[in-house]
Amino acid sequence: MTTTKSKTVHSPIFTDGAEFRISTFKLLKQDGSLYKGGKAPDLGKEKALRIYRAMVTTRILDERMLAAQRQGRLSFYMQCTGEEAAVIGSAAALGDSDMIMAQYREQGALAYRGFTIDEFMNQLFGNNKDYGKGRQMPVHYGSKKLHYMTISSPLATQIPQATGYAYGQKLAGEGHCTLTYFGEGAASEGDFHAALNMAAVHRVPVIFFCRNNGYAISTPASEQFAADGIAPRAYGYKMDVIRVDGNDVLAVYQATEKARRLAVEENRPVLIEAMTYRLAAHSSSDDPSGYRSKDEEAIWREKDPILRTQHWLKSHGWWSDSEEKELQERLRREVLETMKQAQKRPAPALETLITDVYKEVPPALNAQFEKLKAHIRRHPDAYPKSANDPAITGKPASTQKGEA
Amino acid sequence: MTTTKSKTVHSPIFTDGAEFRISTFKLLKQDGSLYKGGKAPDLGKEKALRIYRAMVTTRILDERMLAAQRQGRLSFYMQCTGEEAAVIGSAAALGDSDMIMAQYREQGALAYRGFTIDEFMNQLFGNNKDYGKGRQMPVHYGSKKLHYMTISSPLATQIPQATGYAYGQKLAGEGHCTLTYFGEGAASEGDFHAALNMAAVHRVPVIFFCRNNGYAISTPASEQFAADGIAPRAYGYKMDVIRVDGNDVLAVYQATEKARRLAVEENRPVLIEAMTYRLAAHSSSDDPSGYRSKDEEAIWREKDPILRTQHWLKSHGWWSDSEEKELQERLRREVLETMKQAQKRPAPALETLITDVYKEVPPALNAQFEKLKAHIRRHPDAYPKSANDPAITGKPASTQKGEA
Amino acid sequence: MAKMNMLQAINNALDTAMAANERVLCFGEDVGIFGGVFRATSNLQQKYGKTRCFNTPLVEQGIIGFANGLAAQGSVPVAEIQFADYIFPAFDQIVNETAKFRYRSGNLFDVGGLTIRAPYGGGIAGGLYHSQSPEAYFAHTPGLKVVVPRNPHQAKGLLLAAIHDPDPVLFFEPKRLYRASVGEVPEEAYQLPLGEAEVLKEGTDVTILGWGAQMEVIEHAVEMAEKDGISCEVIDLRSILPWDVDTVAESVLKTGRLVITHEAPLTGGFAGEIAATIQERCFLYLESPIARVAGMDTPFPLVLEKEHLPNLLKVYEAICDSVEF
Amino acid sequence: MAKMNMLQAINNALDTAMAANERVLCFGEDVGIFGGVFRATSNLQQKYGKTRCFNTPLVEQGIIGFANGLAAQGSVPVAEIQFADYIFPAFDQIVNETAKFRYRSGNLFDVGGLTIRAPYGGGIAGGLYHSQSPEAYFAHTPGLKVVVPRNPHQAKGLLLAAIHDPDPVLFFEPKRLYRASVGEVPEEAYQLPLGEAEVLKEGTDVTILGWGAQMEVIEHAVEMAEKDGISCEVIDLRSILPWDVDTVAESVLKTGRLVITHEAPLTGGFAGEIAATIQERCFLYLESPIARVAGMDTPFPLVLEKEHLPNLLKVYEAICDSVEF
Ligand SMILES: Cc1ncc(C[n+]2csc(CCOP(=O)(O)OP(=O)(O)O)c2C)c(N)n1
Ligand SMILES: Cc1ncc(C[n+]2csc(CCOP(=O)(O)OP(=O)(O)O)c2C)c(N)n1
Ligand SMILES: [Mg+2]
Ligand SMILES: [Mg+2]
Repeated sequence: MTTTKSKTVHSPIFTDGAEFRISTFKLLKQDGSLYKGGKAPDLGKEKALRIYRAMVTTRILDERMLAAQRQGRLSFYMQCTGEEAAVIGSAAALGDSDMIMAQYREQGALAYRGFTIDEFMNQLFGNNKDYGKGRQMPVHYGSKKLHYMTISSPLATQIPQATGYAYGQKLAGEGHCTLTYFGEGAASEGDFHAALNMAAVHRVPVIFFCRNNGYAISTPASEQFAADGIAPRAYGYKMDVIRVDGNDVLAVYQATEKARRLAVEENRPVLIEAMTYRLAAHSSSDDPSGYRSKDEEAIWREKDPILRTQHWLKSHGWWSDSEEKELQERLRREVLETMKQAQKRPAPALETLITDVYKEVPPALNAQFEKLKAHIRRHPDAYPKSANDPAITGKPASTQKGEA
Repeated sequence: MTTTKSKTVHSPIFTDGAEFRISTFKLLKQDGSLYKGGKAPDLGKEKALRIYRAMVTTRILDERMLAAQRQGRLSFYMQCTGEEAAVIGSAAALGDSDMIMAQYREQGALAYRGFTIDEFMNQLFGNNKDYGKGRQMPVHYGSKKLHYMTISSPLATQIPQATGYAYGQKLAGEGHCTLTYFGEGAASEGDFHAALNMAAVHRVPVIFFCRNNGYAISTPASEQFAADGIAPRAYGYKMDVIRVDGNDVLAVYQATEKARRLAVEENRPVLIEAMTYRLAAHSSSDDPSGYRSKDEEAIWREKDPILRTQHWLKSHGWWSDSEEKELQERLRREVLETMKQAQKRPAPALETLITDVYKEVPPALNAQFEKLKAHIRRHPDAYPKSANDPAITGKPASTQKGEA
Repeated sequence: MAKMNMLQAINNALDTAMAANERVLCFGEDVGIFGGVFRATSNLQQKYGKTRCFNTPLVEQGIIGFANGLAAQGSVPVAEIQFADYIFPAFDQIVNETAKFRYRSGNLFDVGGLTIRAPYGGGIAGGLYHSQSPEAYFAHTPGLKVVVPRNPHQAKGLLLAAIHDPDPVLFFEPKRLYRASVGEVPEEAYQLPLGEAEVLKEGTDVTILGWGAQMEVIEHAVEMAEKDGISCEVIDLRSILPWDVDTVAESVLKTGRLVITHEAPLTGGFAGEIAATIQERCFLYLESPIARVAGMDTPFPLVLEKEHLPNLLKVYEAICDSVEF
Repeated sequence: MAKMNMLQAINNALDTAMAANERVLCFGEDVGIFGGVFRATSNLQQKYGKTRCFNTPLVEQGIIGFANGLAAQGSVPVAEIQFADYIFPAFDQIVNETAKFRYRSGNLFDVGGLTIRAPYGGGIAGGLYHSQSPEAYFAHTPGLKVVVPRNPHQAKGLLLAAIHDPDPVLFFEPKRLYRASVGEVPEEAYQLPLGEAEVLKEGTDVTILGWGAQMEVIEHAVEMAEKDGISCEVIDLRSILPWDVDTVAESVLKTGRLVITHEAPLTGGFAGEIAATIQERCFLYLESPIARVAGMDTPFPLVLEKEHLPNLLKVYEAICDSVEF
């Protein structure tokens, strides 16, 4: 049975929705002033500075770690550069116990929640203090205590997972929601469709946050979809949607705050499309000169979200050049020093090869491990990372663990 | 880079597209008269009767074969009942060489193209004249000469395939397009999203024809999606869409004819949503009384698409009660007689177990077959279908093959 | 104890689990008010409400993605895939996500609460897409557990164990036996161990190994073989992953011969893994080559499915060949 | 002849195929103007235009669904999956559709023109999701062909054969060797046979079997073993499905010993199938258990990937153990 109560017409008229262009919500101009008619969210100085510091931390971390990658200290890196307002503005509008399920370019959200430089570094270097035990490539962070789901590389898989997670939160009834980040490229995956449709049908408190940064590696948005961005897809699911200037931290914050209310108070899932730009290369393995122009990049460099936020803070008298300088220097120092320490830490214990596949190591895997250990003992020189592992030498391990 | 040229707003307004309700295109009232302002497509008597005969053929085939299933002659059956106008009206608007990629409930399109009762029967009974060589369940028809892709059970897989097929047609430049049928349930699959998005991006001559018949087995459309049907999804891909009364053969025909022009002449993919109702059970294995009311069914039985078409034909003087009676009787007879013959035909040759897995049978599979044959020779009584197969007895096969 | 068929036993297990723990949820295509196309979830929505037992939209990748998220959140989802043949759209969510969730996060997060149920197997005139036995596709995936019950008693005990297990479990149900297999099933909760094979019958000449619906085939084949004076040891593997190497190896060390049978096509089927492992463990004790009796290396046929399937005569002949080698 | 690395050889094969037949199309994520993240499709869009070489949206199930349709229509699609780890969203389209297209239609329709290319394998610090070797997942699927080249010359000849082959072919490229493996490659078109293993080196004591990047590991391990006086026969399987049982069996009948190695996890890996088949074919000739040297039964690690991988020392030890058994 069809429930549609649609109007009847008697001539065959096709529509493609072009007339229903979705507007972009903006509050902040590049010079830090508000658009006429715009009303800034009531952030307060403390929160505004928490946001800003997270933005700068992210930028500096990214700069330094890309440099470290170029120096060969790190195998791989991905920058958030240009998208700090989208990521941090949205994370800031959540409750700190709401779940975040991110794609990979959202280290800003973690920085906002208080992931320390040390915690970042341990993951990046996959050392024995990495919560992920050195198993995933750099930038695959996760933190249980910060309610930040460990990143997984396959794109879009986290989107239906976010729907499921939020369904569980709804049943738990503690007023939490889930926000999932994804790129406009990942939104082409089948999992995206599944996630939004299921969320709408089951009225789940989830926020789908699309970072439309114009590219999926080399593929421009124009070869990713024919429509006006991702936002109009929400109509197909009868889902609330808003498009927002992703370089405008105030607009992002306010949109997300309101979305969170719809999600938590009314169990209405929401789609947010943040229009932004990936200023850096896709990753340290990528060279954008093969697929886009310097001119285009320059246009977007003019829209730097951090500068825009800074101007706004200054207009309130909440920030000064000297504070900026101090912050940047402190962060640069901290990053460098922390990096040195993290790099020195040993690799995770050999045993981490076989743990966590299952809750308990199954017998056959244990047997494989015994064989491996005997092998390494016969060829210690061939395995510099593990020849001195307690499992090989029999000497006790020096366990160093934090709360993840 | 984002290409959106969307309007700017300065307050956070969420929309869910509810205001953009998509109208339903109708031409024909149940009594066979036209709605005011509606203009019937210029079908001509011959084509109108070709359509109508296909509708009646489908209905009678369905009735008889369900009965045959109930009598235990057939393992399984699926009826098109109630959806004949949607399926046949659309097929009739295509060129006969356009490709059709159907779901499974579209035998009407095949009947329209001239698939004979004998051809239907051979598939249903999986005998040695079945083009599909007795490998698939009943109703998994296919015909190369009629440009009707063999049905495959996994839902929605044919939708991106239709996009690809149509891309090939576009390159071939012979003015053909592809039409793919699917249910509103199948439209939840990830493959649907992939197919429509790719078609819009690559400007492919494909028509996505959704039979929204209100149910996916027991699942009502209201638990399948929250939106107003499938149609609004087109906006998410910037694709032309039309919603049509699926029980109105004229509206379906005209919408599809126009869609075909958009597809073939302008390389614009189109989505058609036909609002209809599955009057029968999902399949012979299903009992709808567990999930829907007789009252609801009765409402839709009033909207019978065949009667509606018949009234229209009669209003033109193109059809009479005696012709109706004659047609029905002839078809009933033909179905019964053809069924008897088809049922008598032997199973496909034993060799069909191993052919067509690859173009040539690989050595290991051949060895498996040799082993099987020896085994059957040792136990002929246990394999009544193949004990007398030429591959077992060594006597020559009587090959009977038509052009598929 | 009550007489139940396999569907009733499964339904009873789900009911038991949902009654005991309100975090247990059952969902999938048509599992709500209708109770599933096979009726395995009958009455659960009526009993536990629409939030705990519900229809999903028709999208397997979404069902498992959703279930992964729920499990990560701490719920205990039991997701149904309508037919095992339709599990493949969810392959990425299962193989790249479910299986690797705990490992990749260093045990910060896991989806151990997840159970995926799906009817599998042939013999019901289902053709290509209602007959497949996909266990081997998953058995190559560390992080998953794969379980197949052979009768109602096993089904309830193993399903309850799967639901309680701290790792994600794929539970493949032999749909041919759904109504055909009937037996005594305790009405209270009980669990049977995962990862342990069961020796159903002791014997000395040859070991016959299988799982699920194939155990019935084995039973009849062994009856024939025993009439010929062949003493058969019969093992139900039950857990395909991780599998119980020790029990199988111990048996083969005794009998010196092994016949393995499954419905899935021979090449790449799980019998290959077992044969490879056992020939290594029992090399000096093997008196004949390890035999595999499996589906042919083709898609699943319809009309000739009898010819395709590893039926009792084929298993019987393999037993004889093994002993006479 | 020209010196090419493996990427250049693959690019050259695609160029050759596109030049010869205008129905050959190359597409996938980032394969257009950018030439693919590894640059395997460099310059093809520039040379053959956007209709024949293009970016697709980011959706693997769509890429293969689209490719299946194109192939059914008579085109010759060569679809790229950016990493083999990301082939799983397309698993249903490959296993239920590509593989069964010809069979289910009784040969009315087929997707024989289809080739799917994907870089596979570890050793590049890629962790869980840029290192997998999924060949065994597909080798359980009748209807597919699965091919893995070991060097540039093989890559070009096998890829051209795959493109021309009347059946759908999965072509897994050892990405670790993309730039590392360099060799002489004929500039003209040529094909190497699918379904045929190649004996790279004759020997009498033990047969060593592998494919793809593992052939390089074998080469070095065999060098060590030969220094110990062990005479090794080395076989590159090349086609995983259908695989060349005869060549392998013939070799093992001679040497009496077999060591198989692959990067994928041991359990359910394709070595199991080979071991199971060969122990049956060569039972009375085997002088030691067939050994498998494979990845551990875990997801692919990062920092400890060296420990995880079946490297030359592990292969070498397995050779010694086999001979000393
Ligand atoms: C399933 C899958 N396919 C392909 C990839 C390879 N890949 C990694 S990132 C990426 C582009 C993603 O673009 P987008 O979603 O727009 O995010 P952005 O990088 O722009 O932040 C691709 C193709 C992957 N990780 N997973
Ligand atoms: C991938 C997949 N999942 C599940 C099924 C089982 N199944 C067969 S038909 C059907 C319902 C389809 O409903 P809809 O698409 O609305 O088509 P209708 O039957 O109403 O014509 C389901 C769930 C299937 N065939 N394929
Ligand atoms: Mg992007
Ligand atoms: Mg329907």
